[in-house]
Amino acid sequence: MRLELTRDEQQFLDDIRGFIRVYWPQPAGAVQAGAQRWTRALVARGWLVPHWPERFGGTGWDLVRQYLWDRETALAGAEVLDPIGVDLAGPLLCAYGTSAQQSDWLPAIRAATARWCLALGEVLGRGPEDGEIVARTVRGGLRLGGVKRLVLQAAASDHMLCLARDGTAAAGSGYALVVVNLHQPGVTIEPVRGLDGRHLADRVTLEGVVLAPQGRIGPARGGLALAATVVEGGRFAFAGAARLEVALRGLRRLAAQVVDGDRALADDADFARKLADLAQGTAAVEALELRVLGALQAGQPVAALRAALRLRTSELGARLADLQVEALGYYALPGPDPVLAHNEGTVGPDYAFAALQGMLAGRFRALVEGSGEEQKSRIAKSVLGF
Amino acid sequence: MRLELTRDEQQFLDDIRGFIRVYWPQPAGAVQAGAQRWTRALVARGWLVPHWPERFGGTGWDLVRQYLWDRETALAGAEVLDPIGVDLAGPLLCAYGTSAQQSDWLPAIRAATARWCLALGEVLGRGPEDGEIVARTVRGGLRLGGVKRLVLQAAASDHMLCLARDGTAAAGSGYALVVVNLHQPGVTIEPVRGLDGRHLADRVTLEGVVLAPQGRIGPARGGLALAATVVEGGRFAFAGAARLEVALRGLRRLAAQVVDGDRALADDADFARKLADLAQGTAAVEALELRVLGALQAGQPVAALRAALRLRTSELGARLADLQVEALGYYALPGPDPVLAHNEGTVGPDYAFAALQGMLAGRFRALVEGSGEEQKSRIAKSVLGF
Amino acid sequence: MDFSFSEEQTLLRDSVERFVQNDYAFEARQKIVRQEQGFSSENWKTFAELGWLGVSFPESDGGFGGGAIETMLLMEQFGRGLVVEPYVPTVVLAGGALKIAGSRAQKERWLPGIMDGSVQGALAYAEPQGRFNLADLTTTAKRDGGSWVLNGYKAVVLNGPAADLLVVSARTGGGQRDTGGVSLFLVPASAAGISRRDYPTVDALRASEITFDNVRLDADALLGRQGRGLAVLEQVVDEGILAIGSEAVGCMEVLYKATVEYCKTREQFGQPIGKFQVLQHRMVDMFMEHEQAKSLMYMAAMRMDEGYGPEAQKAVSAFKVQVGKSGRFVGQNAVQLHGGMGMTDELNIGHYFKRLTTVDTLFGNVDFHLKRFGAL
Amino acid sequence: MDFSFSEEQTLLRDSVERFVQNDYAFEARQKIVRQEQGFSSENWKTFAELGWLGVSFPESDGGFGGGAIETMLLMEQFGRGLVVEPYVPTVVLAGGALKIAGSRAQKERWLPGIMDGSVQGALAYAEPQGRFNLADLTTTAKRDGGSWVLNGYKAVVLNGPAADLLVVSARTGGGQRDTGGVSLFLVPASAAGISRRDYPTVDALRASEITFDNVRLDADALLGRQGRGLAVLEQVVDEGILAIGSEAVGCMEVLYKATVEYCKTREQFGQPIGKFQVLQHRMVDMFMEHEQAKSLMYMAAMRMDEGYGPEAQKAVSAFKVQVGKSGRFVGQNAVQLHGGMGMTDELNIGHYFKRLTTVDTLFGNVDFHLKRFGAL
Repeated sequence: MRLELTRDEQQFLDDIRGFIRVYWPQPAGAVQAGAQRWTRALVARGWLVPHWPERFGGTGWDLVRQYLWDRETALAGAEVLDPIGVDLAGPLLCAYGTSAQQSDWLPAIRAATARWCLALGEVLGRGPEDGEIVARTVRGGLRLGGVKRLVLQAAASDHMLCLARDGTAAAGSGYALVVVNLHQPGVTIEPVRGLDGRHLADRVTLEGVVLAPQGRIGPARGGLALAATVVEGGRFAFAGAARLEVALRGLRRLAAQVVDGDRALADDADFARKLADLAQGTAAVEALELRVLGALQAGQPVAALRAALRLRTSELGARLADLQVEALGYYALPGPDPVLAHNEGTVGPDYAFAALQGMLAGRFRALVEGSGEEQKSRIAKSVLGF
Repeated sequence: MRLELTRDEQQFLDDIRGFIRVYWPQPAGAVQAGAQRWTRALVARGWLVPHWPERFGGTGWDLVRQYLWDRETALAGAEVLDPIGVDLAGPLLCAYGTSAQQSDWLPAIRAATARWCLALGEVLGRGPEDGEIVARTVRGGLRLGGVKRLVLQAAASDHMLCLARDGTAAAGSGYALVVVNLHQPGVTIEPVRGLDGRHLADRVTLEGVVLAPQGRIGPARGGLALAATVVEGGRFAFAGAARLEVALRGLRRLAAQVVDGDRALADDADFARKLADLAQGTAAVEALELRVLGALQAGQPVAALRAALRLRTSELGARLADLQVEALGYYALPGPDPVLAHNEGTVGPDYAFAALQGMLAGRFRALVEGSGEEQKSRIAKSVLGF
Repeated sequence: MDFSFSEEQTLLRDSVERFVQNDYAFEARQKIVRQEQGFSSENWKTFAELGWLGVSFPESDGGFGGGAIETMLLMEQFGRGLVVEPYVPTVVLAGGALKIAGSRAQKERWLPGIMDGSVQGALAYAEPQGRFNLADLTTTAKRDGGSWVLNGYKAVVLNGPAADLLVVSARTGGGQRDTGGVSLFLVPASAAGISRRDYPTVDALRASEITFDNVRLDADALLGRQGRGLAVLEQVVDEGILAIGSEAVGCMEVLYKATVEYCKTREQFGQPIGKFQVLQHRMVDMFMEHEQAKSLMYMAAMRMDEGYGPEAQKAVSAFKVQVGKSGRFVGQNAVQLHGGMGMTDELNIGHYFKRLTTVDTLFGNVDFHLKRFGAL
Repeated sequence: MDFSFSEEQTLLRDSVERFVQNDYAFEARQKIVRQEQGFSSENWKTFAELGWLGVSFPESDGGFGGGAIETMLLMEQFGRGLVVEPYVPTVVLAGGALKIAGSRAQKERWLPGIMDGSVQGALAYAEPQGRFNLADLTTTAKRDGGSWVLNGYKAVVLNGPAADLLVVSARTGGGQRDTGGVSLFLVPASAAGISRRDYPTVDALRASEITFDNVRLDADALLGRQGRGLAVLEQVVDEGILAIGSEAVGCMEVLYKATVEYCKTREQFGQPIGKFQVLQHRMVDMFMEHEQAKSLMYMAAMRMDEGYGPEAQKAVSAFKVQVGKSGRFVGQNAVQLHGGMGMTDELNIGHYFKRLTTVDTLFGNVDFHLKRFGAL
């Protein structure tokens, strides 16, 4: 048992740090612009899909290198344009797609020329407000209808991976995992505004949409299990601790800037304790991630550890975001301004409004990733044997 | 809406305070000795069972006076010898007993010449480790057999109020509420030691015990509901907030005594926050008690408020006890000494060992009073309508 | 000891409840907040006509002689409807300051307008460097002959855009955080030297950043005694806490009940999601949080009506701590149990959640009031 | 980076696990703790024979060259069995101090005895006024010609009754809480002027209050450099934390698994109590707490083996915070889910709970280590 890197691992780390420094410079501008440049650089270097099987374009890195890559890119805050395609749809197609599906879709993901979105609320314990797509056989082909009320990034995507329920099956059964081309007739995409008044996600409505012959992945009624595999058993990204560390660094900076009488908020005993508590929690997440790495190295099962990690990470993320808002005091109040026409920008220190947005975005992400209850029920079953 | 007392209420308060000062002097000695003196004084004054119907010996005090009485006696830490008889068995017999049962048992409770214990774990969501009494019809009479593993004060009691399940009924049904004379053949009472190594409760074993003809209260198979009434719907004692206040005062004293470097532990920011947090919680409990009082005055239902109160009170009590232990630091470690023959007394400051005992006793009481889960399930059903 | 409401109190509560139910549907409210002004002048007229704007002023000042309990009852109902009309800034804060410390002349000048709905008010007390400390002031007022000259900056002044009257805290002496040397001033919003930056808040109210640049005031602008303004300010703020805390209690009631309703009716895989025991218990926790906050609300209101002092302050801080904790718990769980839709602009749930978040901050958050409670 | 155990490490863990399973049933353990001595000399001999007493000492000192990972593996298994034999005081603390700071002569005098089981040790470091601050000392050692004279009082010295060798912290200079001026001494328990008050602890170990009254020591009793003892003491205590923390991780594993087993088998009103979803989720929480503590245990052990410094200290404090929190959660819930019987002396559950409670206190509780973690 040792944490030290071998000389080769250290060399690899130096290499990727150099690469990141060049293509995702620290004081990056708008994330979206940065993501484009970054994604192009990854495509050019052949590093967009390092974790895919080598025959589909993966790099063949071992687990330690994948860990280092995930962690360093997360620490830098680097984001690819299409994480769904790269991390979820791609590996799914590699594993379960037909060779026709693989050659149809994988090259475009690898080249970053097509983007994917996801609507698998059914496996995440999301409420019925999520909506449902129903499939009916019409003149020999499948027609899809229904609505998905909250799909992240749908407006920017070309394909949507979702579950379609066989209209003749009982409620809660008969799901197929399908890929819907979002550019075809019958697809309507409307923006949904979030609590901060800004674009949160999209409502995707399908009316009589034709499912392409190779549009289904896996067996006709095995969609739910397969989708669960995507969500639960997909590649593990060692990014949770790094993201928390980045957020914590931001919170520390904020608390050092906020004046509280004759000192900074960071020096208030209560606030300092909360910061230390979050830092300790983040250390636990990092330690759990290394356990996962160790288990993967040893070929041991990781489902339970992953579930624990996910729960803790989203819990801590939510608390971190809440603390950002708390730190702001009165300057958490100024909101976005779609109303007062004569105003420009937001009010208060420039870090202020971003905090509430971050808090809301964090909560939403946690909701989209599935409820803690659902995950606990799953652990109770799979790990504790209830 | 007003908190101020009327002149009459103020006069009453002065009277009972005077009475308490005389018969439960503040620097009381051993509680057991104090309880005897106190109980005798109450019998003499006619105040042992103030909340009973007047025809059975109650005082006829209105709700405000009952509130003041409960609160003041709890603040003084005054304890009667037989709280089960006075607060649970007595009111139960007044309401549901036959006149034979009433004249058999009530006078002795009122005169403090007989004592009662209770084993109604079945209605409290207690685990199966609690044991069960089963009734069988033998030669026309009922014979009781079985064990109750944890009965508080059984060894000091004359009667035990418990549920007996009809041996021919299905598991979990057919319960009768019965009174068992503990001085008859077939009753075995053995002490159970607690985690602190001291007497915690008793194991009561019944073998072929004859149930007296008037030993059953209420209908033959209605025991479970009736027992639930005793536990849930019995008289509400306005003592929770006062008890927490007393414990909090003790904790504050302790924290002021414990040295932590160049100051008292009470001045440590973390500990001060915990103290303030508990005090705030105690204020909420007091406020809830006044809501109950108000609802009773107005003849409104109080079950939900009572359940909320009970949950909060036992939660806070447990945290208070934990903090006592935490405050002690290393002096939480010295234990009771049944082993080292040459020792006398316990080690460390005299407040030390009492704290761990208090912590354990508090947790045990909370367990005996029923799990939080059970109570929440009950609120979900009765209040939220699930 | 008596915990029943008087007949007048019950009538007041019922009339506000009716208004909220009949005239303040969520859609109507959303239409109001999307207008530039951010509240409905028509509703404000209704409030005046129904006597609500005068309910907490003594009869000697032309009011109805109510107190903290009346404010509490009214605000709790306002909370259920997420009412955005600026009752707290105008009546509770600006009006409250006048009620407590105003001279006869000052009251006669301003209170009738507040009560008939023609005057809007605001309390300008917070400064960026002060966090929640009411005494931490860099705004100054200096005597210059027969008048006062005001200089400084006030942050997040609620109802700043609409206010005709600003009640402003400023230093007339002492160091930046001294308890002495604080004075209050009645400042007409139209005075020369005032500049405002207006904006909506996250919970759809309106607020302003206000700069005072050599604002010249008459001698009678001083409210209460010179240098003794902090005590008045504290009392006004405690009345404000009772008001917004009661509003939060109303919000929590709506949220926990709506969540219960939602979980009973919505199905997932063929069974109502409320069948799950963990969710039921979570809702029991929400119910209990609401009950605790409500109980401490009654306590605080009764203590405030008994007379302002340490007991009342302590009760108010205990209440504010509970509102912060319970509000966060109830709000977060309501949103969570409603799934992703709870985070959208379309559903009312998220809007209650946002209001509970800002109420936690206003006038000092949980940490601040827990410390104050512990020190009292 | 590599997270696999070596073959030797796996063998060590397996042999301790076998011992605990085969020779350390709860009843056997309870018999041991009811004896005056409070641990089994026979078991201790077994530990020596199996090499466990020497596992963490360098080969140059006659040990097996193991480190923090070996101690961790061994203690985790000891925790599963609630082993009471004084491994931590003798090997980890007294032995550890010698290993870190002992001269060749000092090591030669004491280590062989510790490793062959003939010498018992204890670390006398805590004082009543110091709470968890290792530097807060009123015990003094003064030079007197060629010897040292020790005066003072040490609280709750674990294994005090059996110890042959006491490692004692004392001031040789500086003020009561200065970081400089602390020295460590090797004190034979038989030295004149030592008086002990022995007692059992709540978790059935043995401890002593020890008074040093003009205890005269040879010059070579000084362990390490004069006035620089605090750094050694900190390191020894951090090794102690890793040891008792690992023990706690073992305790938690037993508790969460026993609770799951109990809830699966025991029925209430005809169905296993484990059917209730809230209880299942509670047990998932227990499982997660155990996993977090275990993960931080590995981190701390690896950091300690990398070399002692701020990184290791930080990892140890993060681990201790987790052990405190997780231990409390797992212990309390195990007791609660076992019903009243969890609170009796008869069932093993409550004894694990008590041990977790004392582990939280030993060497500094959650608050203490959270502050240390935040400051590092």
